[in-house]
Amino acid sequence: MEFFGIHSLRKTLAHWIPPGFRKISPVFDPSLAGRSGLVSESIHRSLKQGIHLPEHKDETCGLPIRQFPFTPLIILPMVQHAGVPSQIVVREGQEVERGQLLATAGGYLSVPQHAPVSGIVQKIGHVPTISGKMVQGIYLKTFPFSSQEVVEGKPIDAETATRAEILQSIQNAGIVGLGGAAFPTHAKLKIPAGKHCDVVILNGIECEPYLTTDHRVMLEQADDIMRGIRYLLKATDARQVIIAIGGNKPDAASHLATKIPNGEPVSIRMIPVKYPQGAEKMLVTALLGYEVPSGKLPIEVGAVVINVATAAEIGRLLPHGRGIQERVITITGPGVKKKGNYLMPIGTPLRFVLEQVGVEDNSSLVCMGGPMMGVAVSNLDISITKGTSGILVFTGNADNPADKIYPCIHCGACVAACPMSLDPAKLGILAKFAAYDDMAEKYNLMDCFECGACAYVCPSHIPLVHYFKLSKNRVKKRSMAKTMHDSSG
Amino acid sequence: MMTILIALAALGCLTLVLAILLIAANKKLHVVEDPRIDTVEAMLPSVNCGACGYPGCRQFAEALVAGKALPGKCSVSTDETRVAIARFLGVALGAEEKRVARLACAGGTNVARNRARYHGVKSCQAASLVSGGGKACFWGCLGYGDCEAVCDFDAITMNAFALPVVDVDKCTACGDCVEVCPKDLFSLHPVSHRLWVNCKNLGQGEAVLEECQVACTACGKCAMDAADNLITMVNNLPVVNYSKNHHTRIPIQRCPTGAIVWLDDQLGAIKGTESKKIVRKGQRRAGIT
Amino acid sequence: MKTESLWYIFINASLINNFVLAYFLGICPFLGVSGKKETAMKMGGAVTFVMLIASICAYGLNALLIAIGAPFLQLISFIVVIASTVQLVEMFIKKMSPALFRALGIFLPLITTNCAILGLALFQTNLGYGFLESIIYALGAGAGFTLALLLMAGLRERLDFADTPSVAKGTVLTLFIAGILSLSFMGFAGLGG
Amino acid sequence: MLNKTLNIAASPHITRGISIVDIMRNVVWALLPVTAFAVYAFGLGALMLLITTTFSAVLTEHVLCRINRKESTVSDWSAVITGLLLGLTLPPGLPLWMAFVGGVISIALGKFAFGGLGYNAFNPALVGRAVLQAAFPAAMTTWHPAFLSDRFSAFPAATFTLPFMEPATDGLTGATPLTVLSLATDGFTGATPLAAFKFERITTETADLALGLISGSTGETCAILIILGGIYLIARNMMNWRIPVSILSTVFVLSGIFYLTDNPIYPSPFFMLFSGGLMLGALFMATDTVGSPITPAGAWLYGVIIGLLVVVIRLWGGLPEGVMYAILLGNALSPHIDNLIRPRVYGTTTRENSHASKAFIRTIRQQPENAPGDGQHRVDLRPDHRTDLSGHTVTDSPAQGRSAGESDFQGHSGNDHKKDISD
Amino acid sequence: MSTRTKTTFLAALDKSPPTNDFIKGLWRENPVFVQVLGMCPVLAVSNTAENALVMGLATTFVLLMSNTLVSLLRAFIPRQVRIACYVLIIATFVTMTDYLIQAISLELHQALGAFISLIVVNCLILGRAEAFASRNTTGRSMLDALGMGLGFTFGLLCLGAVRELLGSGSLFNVVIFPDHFQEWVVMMLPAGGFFTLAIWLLIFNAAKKSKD
Repeated sequence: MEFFGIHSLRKTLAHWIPPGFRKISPVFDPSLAGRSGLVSESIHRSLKQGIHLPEHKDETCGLPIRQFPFTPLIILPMVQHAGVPSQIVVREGQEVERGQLLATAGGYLSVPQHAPVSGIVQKIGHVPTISGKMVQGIYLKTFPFSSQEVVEGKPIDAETATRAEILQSIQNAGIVGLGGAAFPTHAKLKIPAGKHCDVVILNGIECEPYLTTDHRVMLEQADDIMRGIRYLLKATDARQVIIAIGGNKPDAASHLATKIPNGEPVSIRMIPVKYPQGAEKMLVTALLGYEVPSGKLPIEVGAVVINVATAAEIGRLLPHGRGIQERVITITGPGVKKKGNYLMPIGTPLRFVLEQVGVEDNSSLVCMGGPMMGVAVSNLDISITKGTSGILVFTGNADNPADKIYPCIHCGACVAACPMSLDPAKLGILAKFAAYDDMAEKYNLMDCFECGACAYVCPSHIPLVHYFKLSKNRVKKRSMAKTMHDSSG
Repeated sequence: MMTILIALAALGCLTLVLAILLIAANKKLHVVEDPRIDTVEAMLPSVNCGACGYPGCRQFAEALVAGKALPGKCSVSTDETRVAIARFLGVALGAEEKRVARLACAGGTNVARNRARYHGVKSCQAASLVSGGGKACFWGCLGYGDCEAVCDFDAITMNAFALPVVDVDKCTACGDCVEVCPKDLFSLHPVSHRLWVNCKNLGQGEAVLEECQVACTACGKCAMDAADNLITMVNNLPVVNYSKNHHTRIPIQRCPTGAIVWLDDQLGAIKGTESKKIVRKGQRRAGIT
Repeated sequence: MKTESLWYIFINASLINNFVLAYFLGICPFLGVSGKKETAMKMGGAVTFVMLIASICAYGLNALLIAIGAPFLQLISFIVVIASTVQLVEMFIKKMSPALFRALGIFLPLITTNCAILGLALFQTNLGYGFLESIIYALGAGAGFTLALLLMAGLRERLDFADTPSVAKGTVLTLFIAGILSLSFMGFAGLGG
Repeated sequence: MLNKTLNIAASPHITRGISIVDIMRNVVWALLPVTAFAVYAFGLGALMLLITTTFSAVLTEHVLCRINRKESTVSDWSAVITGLLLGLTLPPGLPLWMAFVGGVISIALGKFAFGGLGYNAFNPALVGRAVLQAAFPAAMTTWHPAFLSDRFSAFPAATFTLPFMEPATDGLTGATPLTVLSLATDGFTGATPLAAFKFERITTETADLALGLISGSTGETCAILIILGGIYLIARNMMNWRIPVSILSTVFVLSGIFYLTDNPIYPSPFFMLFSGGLMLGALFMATDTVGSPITPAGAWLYGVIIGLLVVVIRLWGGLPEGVMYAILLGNALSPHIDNLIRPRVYGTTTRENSHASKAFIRTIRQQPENAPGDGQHRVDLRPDHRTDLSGHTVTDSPAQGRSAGESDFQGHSGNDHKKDISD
Repeated sequence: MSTRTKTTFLAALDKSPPTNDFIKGLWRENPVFVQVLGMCPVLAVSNTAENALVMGLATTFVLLMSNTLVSLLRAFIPRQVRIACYVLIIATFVTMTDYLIQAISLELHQALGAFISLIVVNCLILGRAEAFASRNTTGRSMLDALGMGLGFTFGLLCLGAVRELLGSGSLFNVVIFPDHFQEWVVMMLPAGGFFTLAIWLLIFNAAKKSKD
């Protein structure tokens, strides 16, 4: 509820504010487009809320990407992406070559999977995943002395291929968002009817502490990114590309700027460091000045946001018609001995990874992804998937890592931190009393994207994000049950 | 004398005017509602559990009066109440066989291993969102007692090994525990279903026992022993076809782990003669990850 | 009777001598319907409305009773008139807004027996207010009642989710809050005087 | 390590590392200079008073926790703050038994009855003081003078009054029954300068007020030290600066306006600012996070309301001082302020926002044709027309576009992209 | 008599309807502490024990008379206008009581102020008329009225005694505490009424809880 229409007042006032200070300012400056070497600070206000985090990136950001050893046993779950599971097309005992198709897409919102190594299908059965579910999967035994050459496929040329062909080949390559959500990229690039994509945003913010995957990719795979941009422009019919880079990575920005070919509508924007600036919606607002409507995608305001690593992968795989078999992963944290960025075959089990890099004895928590949104793993037999951007190992008192929880003192730190302008304090209290319907209807629970800023700042150590995950889960379950009930009678 | 007359007259006039006004208003503004709804609602247990398929007792009462539902649907009321409502409304009872919630897990802390130490909100729902909870068996009961908390009838209590125990007499089959369990371990069954598969582990072979000593290893002996395809193995678990004659204890006898049991009112779950007897009273050691 | 400005009458009835917090009038609805803001708002509106009607009725009746020389009928006639008026309002609400009727529940008939309404009628007669003053007095009293109810409702809504000790839950806590509110309303003493 | 049982917990796996205990402890630090000055100015009486209130608050908290079979919450320092603040708002010569009663009431009624820390809708210290004020109006408006020569060797006469007995007047205050009556329900402090102004129109020098060379409640006299404590907390980000700033500026501006009317009944804004308990109240009482609104805009409104009430009660009320009442009323209003003022949730489409996004689509399409270069074009907010690439004007109903978008993206809403954050 | 026989005796007594009608108002369904009914006079005139007693007795009288009359007339009162009729009956007796108290002591009448008149709208009286007297025989209704009335008086006295004792150091105008007793002025104020009632309710709740 607005009080006295504060927001409309702000809009009215906007006309009196000197142009340079206006919130609504231009999105893209065509007169500058196409000039390579352009790096500009974002002219829009960066995230108003949000928090500053200790970055811990220095430990790995200077280390080049290294090839990780091949594991003797690959564990490949068929659910590595958001959507329908892949359909296995190999049988137990079959020998496969690296890059060979193992499973086809299970539907539109699904991607195929390719063999990360040359080896033999040892078993098809249940494999554990990070969510705790057991899903259908493949155990692949690596040939120890194979040269691990990748199978070539049918190349796709960005200039001659049609839009549909490019989208199809992106799906065929098994590419999903490498940032974490692992949403199939072809589905993201498919512009819905009635919408138009004006700008493709390459997300190189990487605001999570510890992670330097995207940073290294931008430094080392700039050519792949530029090649990927050409495919992206073709696939979306967009007029321009903005590469958004976090303010703590000026080297990546200047390196990329030198790589922009003449005449390409690509510009680079540096955005001040703040968490969670890298979230899709926050990024769109910072670059374009507009908010993505609640429950909608950025395409609603004419933008598509793609992770830089995903773009690099497109640029690397499509010219060869290959499928994705490996990705860059940052392995770091206080408990890791050999920190670094590694190019790692997908499906490498966590236990093998940690054995290779070595961990401290007092390590207590292993987390996949960043420390703010990553998932703690209960089981070292799960494997690296396409969505894994980092592996963090934390040390600490194993018996009682949780701080004492105090009652909420209404200090408002969470309200100031929430990038979505929710009221986490109220939501937390409601969640404690299981008032899930109130949370969803009156307090916009479903807009929470679990960035963790509220729980990070809470001086009472209330597990807000955990409460919200639980509440969202309950609300979704209930609404699903309700639709089923309604449709049945 | 005069005062009394004045008082009488004044009060009389006043009363008359007001009475006329009220009568007129009563006629004009009257709202009709079937009084039987109130009566029926008063007879219902007013726990608003929703087992009848209506959001609350009031709505159920409305449906009853409107003839859209039968009193037997209310599994919470006693038999007398249901009969009384049926008699009051002059409808059939519409009785159904008593159903109860059954738990398909026997992996208490004494037999099932924890894989990781869970820290956070003490609720199964919450724990299941963090890598599925700390339990080694991905399908097993997490033991934080969401079902105990959600049960309005005190029919569920957590035992010493953090497993819920359903009190068959108190259970009204309202389905709240079915809905709340993140591992979908509860289901509603007629009390006559006594042959029961007490496990949901989809794993196979001895490896399963590493996770839980009473898990089903998918050996298939029960399916072999049962006559007439009463039990089939689906996804490494035996499935009892209750439309066939299931009043037999033969299938449980050779089960090596006691994952398929016979539910007895007095004795609880009875295991077969060949199943391992586990007498550990303490916690099973949390093993390596 | 000293003449008071209308402004003072309003401030006096709503803040300084708040009907609920200083005169203890209308405690039953104050304790009963102050759980939710929306209900409190509706109740406050209903009471203010009835107060207005009661005030007008009482003014007319009082003049009439003095004219016919039967002031001892004051109480009886007041209560009868107010009771009938409230019943009319009740019927009206039941017809027009069943949701509102359900929300106010049992308290609508209780407005009849709400001390605040009869108290208002008696006080304004005792104070010898004229017609306009009576109306302002009624509006002030209604506003004060609504304010007290709303403040209480806001606090109680927040405290619904509190670790209140079980013995202090419900009426006890409401009375404690009422006491503290009553103390804080003492700050208005002497205002406008 | 690979053979150990891992811990699992929900994200985030790192925290800021500040707990409410740290905040509370820092509030106590911030209060220490004021406390020290109070002891310096009023001597042993003030010292005993502060010790008594703090002790009784802490003791009550501990005993009530034990009775309720809960873990004692004394260690979170909040009871110490309550006791200390209560002591600082009481007159220095108050009988100790009354101070003790005040401490008990503060914690039992003001905090524990509501459910303890985090639920105390009213500032507990002020609740205690309000009850004391109403219970013992005479003792609460008997002001012991500051900087007496024997203040470190002798106690005020009233300090050691037997429990439940009337304090003896030591003749220093001249509290005649008449003034007692007129001050019977005094405000937060009724500190002498304010009372003197209210009843005798005597103003006090601002410098004296700021430096605390006056009599008044134990801890409210030295405005400078209070401000210093406040600045410390604000600098450490442990206090909502908006609340004191809005209260003080409201009082200053409002009283300034009235002062300019040149009416002798209106004191100068500086006098208003530095006299009485305003400074202590604005910085340490109104900022109690539990009883104040949670949003920045709400905090502003809350401050303005309190400032307004202070001015109204001081200038037109029957009492010389009203900070306590103003803050208590502000506390009572804060749930409503929280409900009224909620920041607009990101992406919830107010009308302007939906227009804006369409306007954006239009502008970006127009750009190749009429590139403005300097990037300052007026955004046309008309929703009904927009130009497509070929220059035709198309009319587009928002519903069509939306439904088409949804059908293509079944089962994946914007929320499914949540993990993109680590991009 | 052993405690056991005593309790069984009390239990038997409790079960017999007439005694139950009387007893329940005193304790189990006490209008002040359990039902929290008729709070306006409870809070307003309980500042001294004397006021409380008079108010309680006046209310008991009105309650008794109205209950009697209502139960006598219950067959004749039409359902639609029953509330109005009850109010009329109650108002008559209240007016009588008002004049009665005025006749006894003008001072007392002034102390109680409008609250005697406001007995009319005491939820307790109307509530008993509606909930009990309109459904039960005259005898039982009278017993009920007596029980409830005395229970109400007891509650009022509990409050009045505490407030007078602390507020002015006396009880029924008899000075209890020695000279120089510090009076708690707050007890005479409205807030004191709220607090005292809250604390009594708290004690009752705690007693009930410890009994469970």
